[in-house]
Amino acid sequence: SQPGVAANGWDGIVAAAEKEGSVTVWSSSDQKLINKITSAFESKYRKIKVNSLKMDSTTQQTTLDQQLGANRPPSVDTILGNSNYAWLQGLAQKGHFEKPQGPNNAGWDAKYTADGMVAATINPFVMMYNTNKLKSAPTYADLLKPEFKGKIGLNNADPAALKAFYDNWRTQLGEDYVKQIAGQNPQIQSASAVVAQNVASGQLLAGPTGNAASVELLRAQGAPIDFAIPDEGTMAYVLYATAFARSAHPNAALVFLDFVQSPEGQGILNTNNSGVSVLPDVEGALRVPDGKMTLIDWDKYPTDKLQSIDAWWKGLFG
Amino acid sequence: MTTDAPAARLDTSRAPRPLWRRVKPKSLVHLLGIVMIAGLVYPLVMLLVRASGDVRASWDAITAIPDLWPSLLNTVWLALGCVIVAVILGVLLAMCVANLPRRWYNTAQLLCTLPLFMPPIAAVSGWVFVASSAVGYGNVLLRTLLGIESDSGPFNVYSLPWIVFITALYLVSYVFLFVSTALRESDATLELSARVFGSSWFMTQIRVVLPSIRPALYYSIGIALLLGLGQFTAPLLLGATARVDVITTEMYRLTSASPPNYDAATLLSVPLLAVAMIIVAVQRRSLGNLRRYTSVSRGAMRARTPRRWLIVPPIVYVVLAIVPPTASLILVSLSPYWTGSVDFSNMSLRSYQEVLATPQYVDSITTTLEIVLLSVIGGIVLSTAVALYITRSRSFVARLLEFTINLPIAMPGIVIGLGILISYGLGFLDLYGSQTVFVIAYIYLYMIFGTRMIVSGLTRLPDSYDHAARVAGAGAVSTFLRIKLPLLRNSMTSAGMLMLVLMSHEFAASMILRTSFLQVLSTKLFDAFNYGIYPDVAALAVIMVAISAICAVVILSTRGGRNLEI
Amino acid sequence: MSLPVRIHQLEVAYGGRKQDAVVAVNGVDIEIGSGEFGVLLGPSGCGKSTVLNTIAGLISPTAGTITVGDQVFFDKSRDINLKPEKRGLGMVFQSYALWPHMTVFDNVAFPLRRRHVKREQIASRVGEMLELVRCQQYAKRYPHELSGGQQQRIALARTLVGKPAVVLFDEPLSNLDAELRIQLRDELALLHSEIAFTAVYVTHDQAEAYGLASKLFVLRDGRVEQTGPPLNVYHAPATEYVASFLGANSWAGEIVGREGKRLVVDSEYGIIESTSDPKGLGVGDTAVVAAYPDRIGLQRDPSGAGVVVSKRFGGAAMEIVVALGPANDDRLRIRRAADLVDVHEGDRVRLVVDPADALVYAGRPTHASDREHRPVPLDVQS
Amino acid sequence: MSLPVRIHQLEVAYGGRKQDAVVAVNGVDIEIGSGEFGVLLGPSGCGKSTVLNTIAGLISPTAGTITVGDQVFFDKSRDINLKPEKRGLGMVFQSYALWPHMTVFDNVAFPLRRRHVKREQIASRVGEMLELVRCQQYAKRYPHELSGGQQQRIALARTLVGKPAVVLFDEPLSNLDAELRIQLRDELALLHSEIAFTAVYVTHDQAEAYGLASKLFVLRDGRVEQTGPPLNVYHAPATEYVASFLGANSWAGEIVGREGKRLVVDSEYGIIESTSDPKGLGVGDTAVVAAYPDRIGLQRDPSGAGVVVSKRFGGAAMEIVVALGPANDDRLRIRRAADLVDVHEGDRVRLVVDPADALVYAGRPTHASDREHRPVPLDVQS
Ligand SMILES: Nc1ncnc2c1ncn2[C@@H]1O[C@H](COP(=O)(O)OP(=O)(O)OP(=O)(O)O)[C@@H](O)[C@H]1O
Ligand SMILES: Nc1ncnc2c1ncn2[C@@H]1O[C@H](COP(=O)(O)OP(=O)(O)OP(=O)(O)O)[C@@H](O)[C@H]1O
Ligand SMILES: [Mg+2]
Ligand SMILES: [Mg+2]
Repeated sequence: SQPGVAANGWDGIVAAAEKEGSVTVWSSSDQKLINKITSAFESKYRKIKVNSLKMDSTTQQTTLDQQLGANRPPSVDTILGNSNYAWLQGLAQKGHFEKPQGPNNAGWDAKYTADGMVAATINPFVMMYNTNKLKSAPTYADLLKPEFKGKIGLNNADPAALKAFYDNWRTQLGEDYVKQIAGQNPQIQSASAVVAQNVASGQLLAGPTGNAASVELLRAQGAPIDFAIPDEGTMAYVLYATAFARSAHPNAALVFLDFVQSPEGQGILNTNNSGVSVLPDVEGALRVPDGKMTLIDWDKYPTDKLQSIDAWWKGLFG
Repeated sequence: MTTDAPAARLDTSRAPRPLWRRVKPKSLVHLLGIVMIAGLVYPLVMLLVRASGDVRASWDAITAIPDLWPSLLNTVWLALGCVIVAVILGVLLAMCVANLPRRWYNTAQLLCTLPLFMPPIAAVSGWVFVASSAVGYGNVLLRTLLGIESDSGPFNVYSLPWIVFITALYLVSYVFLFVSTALRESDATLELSARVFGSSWFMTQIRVVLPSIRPALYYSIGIALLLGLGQFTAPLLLGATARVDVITTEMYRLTSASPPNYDAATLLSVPLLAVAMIIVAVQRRSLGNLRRYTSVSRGAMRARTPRRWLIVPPIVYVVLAIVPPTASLILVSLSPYWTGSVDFSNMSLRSYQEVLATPQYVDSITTTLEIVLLSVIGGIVLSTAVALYITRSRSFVARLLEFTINLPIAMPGIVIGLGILISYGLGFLDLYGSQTVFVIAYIYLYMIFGTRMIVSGLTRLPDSYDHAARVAGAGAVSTFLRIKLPLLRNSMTSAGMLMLVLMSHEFAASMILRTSFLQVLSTKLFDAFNYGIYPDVAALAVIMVAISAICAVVILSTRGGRNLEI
Repeated sequence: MSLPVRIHQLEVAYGGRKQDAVVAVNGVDIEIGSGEFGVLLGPSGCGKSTVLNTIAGLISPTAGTITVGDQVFFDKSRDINLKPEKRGLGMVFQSYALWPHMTVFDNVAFPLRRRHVKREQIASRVGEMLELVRCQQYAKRYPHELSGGQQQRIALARTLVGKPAVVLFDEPLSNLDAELRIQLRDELALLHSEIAFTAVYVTHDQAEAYGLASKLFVLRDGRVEQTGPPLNVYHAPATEYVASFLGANSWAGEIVGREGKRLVVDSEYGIIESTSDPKGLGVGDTAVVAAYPDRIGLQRDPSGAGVVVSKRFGGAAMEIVVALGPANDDRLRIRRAADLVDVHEGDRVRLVVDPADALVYAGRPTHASDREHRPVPLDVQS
Repeated sequence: MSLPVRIHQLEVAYGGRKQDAVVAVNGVDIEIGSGEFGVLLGPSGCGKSTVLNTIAGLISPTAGTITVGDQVFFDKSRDINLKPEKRGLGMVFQSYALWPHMTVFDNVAFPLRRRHVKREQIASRVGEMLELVRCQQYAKRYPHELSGGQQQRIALARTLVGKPAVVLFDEPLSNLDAELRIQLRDELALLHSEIAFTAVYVTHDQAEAYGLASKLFVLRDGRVEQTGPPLNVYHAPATEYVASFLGANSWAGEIVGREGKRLVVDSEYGIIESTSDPKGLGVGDTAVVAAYPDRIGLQRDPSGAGVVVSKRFGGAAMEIVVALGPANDDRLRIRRAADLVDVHEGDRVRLVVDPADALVYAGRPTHASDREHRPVPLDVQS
């Protein structure tokens, strides 16, 4: 029979989900985090098995585009932690996402669940630094000092969020600043986790495009690394979670999405300073002083804008 | 050879034989040969078809690449750099080994081929841990030993010289193989007579020894150039930071973009294809007069005046190629996180447990083993069939097959990956995303190595073995099963193991063919290197090295380094 | 049991297409009686192995017939071509061709197994065979653990174990060193006298041919040049080619007359009389005189045409070279017991040849140096 | 110009470490006078090439001295070891060792170029040399475009072009076929008589040694077993080893008495008298009798100890094998002209050996079969 969302309310959805028996989740989060939320979900819904796959945002996009382009149903039920707003918007417009409708949706501000794109985590770009080599977090200005030459780690500008970050840098600190940063010969990596490890090892001193979760993970191992929100303030991007409407397990997808919205789910996703939660008072979640964090306004970044940023960035760093 | 025409009766005016009797088994074999050729040519044709499809759009996409011209230039410079370094070192090594005392010869020969068993992706990641400017183990060690006060250097792995160095380091083994085989087969008295006629040792090497193995030199220069042009792993892993892009990484980027632009990628591969063809053609020409260089006797090892100290360069080479990357991978894999300092108290096997508890990693290992095993089996069967065919038949089809089966060597893995993707992957068979397409690609890429080994095994078998069996009453099939197959067993085993090693290392084509769900060890290692935790990366790489090491032991112990002669 | 072998107008061309085909055998007729020991003798490349391989069925001739006993093995005109395994022959190869992956026992048992002989019978017959070639103790060894002579014997055992009526030999002794070659040649002759089989034996070595053959076939460029018992062939070579190949010197001359039954030839080295009387030769014709090295005597004679270029000790006999002038290519090689020679280097000499030993042929001599220009095959190819 | 070669107490061990070293040469003394043609003769592996290579300087001996003319090439005790390129010798290799990447001209010019001879002079001297070996027309060819004999001649030209005082030859003819071998051997002898050089020539072929040597050195296991002109060595082999190696039959006996100058031996094949008188042998001692195949006569005698096992036609002579019993391994090989033989297969015979031809040695005979057990190298390995 044609899969679809059960019509008879939340209990019906849960029952249908249990009948579906499993849910496929793609997540760009750290593997441990994925494992943690998987086991928490599975112990709550014992009849639903989670097939989780770690996959970075770009790959999620490539893979899905291929499948949908070939008119095949998506092989994923729930995306967890994709930051590419524009792309998700496109999918939402084509009706690929179900609206969240679980009991936990009640406490959520509608702007954080618009178009079925649930803000699972808010990630500010943080300044990572090596605590053995630096007494305190460097400011953006510090990065231009000679001792930072070759010792700065940056993410490449492939993800849209980073394009926005660099663009913001340009508007906030000036074109010249970014040029000087490029002149510092930074190490370019594809993932903050990798930059973080290079900072922890001492290969790099600092990374302004850091991600709190990666830092916390290394700290737990005893690595000499910490992070700070720069005084100049920082950009933040949202990692969205969605439930697919035309996948193999649409009901289970909704149940999983609801779990993401639950205080328990939010606790896991944002634990240990790894992200900012939409819900207030989530224990362990990162808290950013007021006014120091700006969510990226995706309306300011249409495709051609992103392309021009990309060309500009590659001219400097590529 | 016998015709298998049935013994006819006296009556020649009988009705014509039924059709199935008239189709001779021979023509069936030729037909299979043609099918095989078609299968080999199909991806290349598809590349050209696709490249010539929407040339305008592709051209625009290519010219839109910001650093295209620097990338092309880089490709040329890197290739030339690799060739120069690899050929000089390879030739020097081969000459050292040739002048060793006889009882050391085999060991030294084996030693110098060991770097071939180092998985490229693991090697490059290993070198990152060795030569990262601030906390690379090698840098830290050197700074401590030399008392350098700086907190970085002297090496910086993310640089053009290091990309050349790492790539060339493993090309040396190839050059060594060709040159040292040629030296061994050349007549030692050529050198000795030059000495007697008044030429010093050094001048003799220059004037007599090297020129007399000119074909092998040309051949290895050609191969090194091709491999250098197609280099992918080091530029991909180090290039972003070193700001060094090459044509293969640009191709990869085109195919991994969203949406992937296969047309542009294929168009970009055309120059590589063309250069490969030119090199092959030039090689064929310069090898034309091979007969001049065939020596009457192979006296080789016997009479050269041995010099023991010449064992030092081979040892230095092997130690350099294997120990630093492997050791640093092991150190990192045992540490909780990567630092330049070694703290034994913190070490544990945690990363290994982690890797083995992560389904995606375990999946990639089992997927690799599955794909590689299937490919090896397919590769051996096909290699044996092709080898038998091209050694037995002098037909045009056989010679054409012999030529086509050699083509994949000339082309970069990424080009072949792309060709396979658009032919078998996205073509009428629509195999993209299946293990089968990997199996096809791996067989396509590495069957030639198996075929060569089996051919050389076959040519070592005199016809008289077969003939004796036939005359003794064994039919053609029985002769094949009881005489030929058992005698080929060793060749087939080592062919299989060699293919196993090469396939399990395959990276470039796999990068093109992989999907999120179907990853092999090398591509998973690449992802881990880019997105993952270094100790886990290191543990995964160590596992990969260990698998290769096991294969190396099997190959090298079955029949010594001769198994590697290609 | 043994069977006669008859080959009629055999032709073999290598290389399928007509233009570049190498005609290796060109109309060969061979008849070897049941139990006879036929030897094909000829220089390298004359087609000996090719003939042998067609008998075995390993090569398909382009024309002719091959019959063994009553069975037609090959007949082009009737489209008959028996597969090798159906011919029931034995064959011994130059390289022995012992299968390296089988023990001596298994090697020898192979032909029996292929004929589905019973287990116990195989054991006993292989045992007997190994005893015959005095190699019982090596049954469990592998070929590479044996000396060349032993390998050769095993190859023989493997061939004879199936009691073939016809056994083919392709230069089976040429890989052995001189001493062993002679020893095994004798053993082979002995075996042939003990076990009945028809032998077709290929060699380029005269001594081997003489020692084994009951019927000799001298081959030249894919044809049979002369047939007969070795003694006859040696003493009456049919052509100058055969005489030269068997080691005779030959030099040019012109027939100047007849004395009774003797032909008188005015040769480069002086007047020679000969009892041989080749057809179609008359006074005034150019001719070749040939004589074996041990059949030429020398007499000092200041007016003699020859000069002793060198006289060297050669073991059992002296080796003397006589030429028309010191630097001339046209040389005679003479080999005589030391006590029969009283000439010295530089002496002018006259040849003394018994008319019965002087062979005369039509035409001009072929010199060794004419034959030398074929390039030597290289053993290494890359 | 030619110079004498003196080798004193030469010792060579292969393989540096003492335990597993192969002592290939073990105290060899060789003296070859200026302009002499010295030949080292011995079976494979006896160390011939090793000696030659030490003279050339390609191998370093472990002890001894090598002197050429007044110049000490090697002296272990004085730590002198001239490099090969400083010795100014010529050398011809078995494999010819022509450099495949150079034309014939360049090959021959190489030694001159290394000695910085002037351009014009090189051209003329190479031309002369090529003329001498009759290969002028091949100057521009590459070695692979020449036949084996031509290659050999070029190798000779290359060696002689530098006018070396001493020329070393390492089995230079063994790769050629029989006919060519004899021809080139003669040419070499001629060249040596025309150009003055001292030759040190290595071979395992007796005929070659006899034909070339003015002084023969028979080697055995790294030692010189006998030295002398070929004739002397042949007629008076110093030991049974030398006699056997030169082709003599040998069989066991016991000394039973003396008759005047003759020794009487009661041998396996009957009573033999001999004029040879080896030292230290007295009545009652076991001894070996040896005689060359052509020096043994046969007389039918029903009470004779020998049986004619086979009698076969062998070209110039009959080949007769005599044994103690039909199946016995202990065989004598006799080679006599057909007219001197009137025995038949199966006859009991008595040996007739001229006392001057009967050689007697202490000890027991070594049989060919004892020597056979060395494994031969296989060309195929699996
Ligand atoms: N497979 C082949 N293809 C083409 N020509 C061949 C082939 N085999 C042999 N020949 C040629 O046929 C001729 C006869 O060859 P064959 O092997 O019968 O000579 P042979 O008398 O046995 O010589 P040898 O004494 O060297 O073994 C030679 O000229 C040879 O070059
Ligand atoms: N490089 C080497 N290492 C070890 N042993 C060697 C070496 N070269 C020769 N020998 C051994 O030394 C001995 C003498 O060898 P050599 O080559 O001098 O013999 P030869 O008389 O020239 O034999 P042939 O007639 O086969 O050329 C042999 O036993 C040989 O095996
Ligand atoms: Mg042959
Ligand atoms: Mg030698």
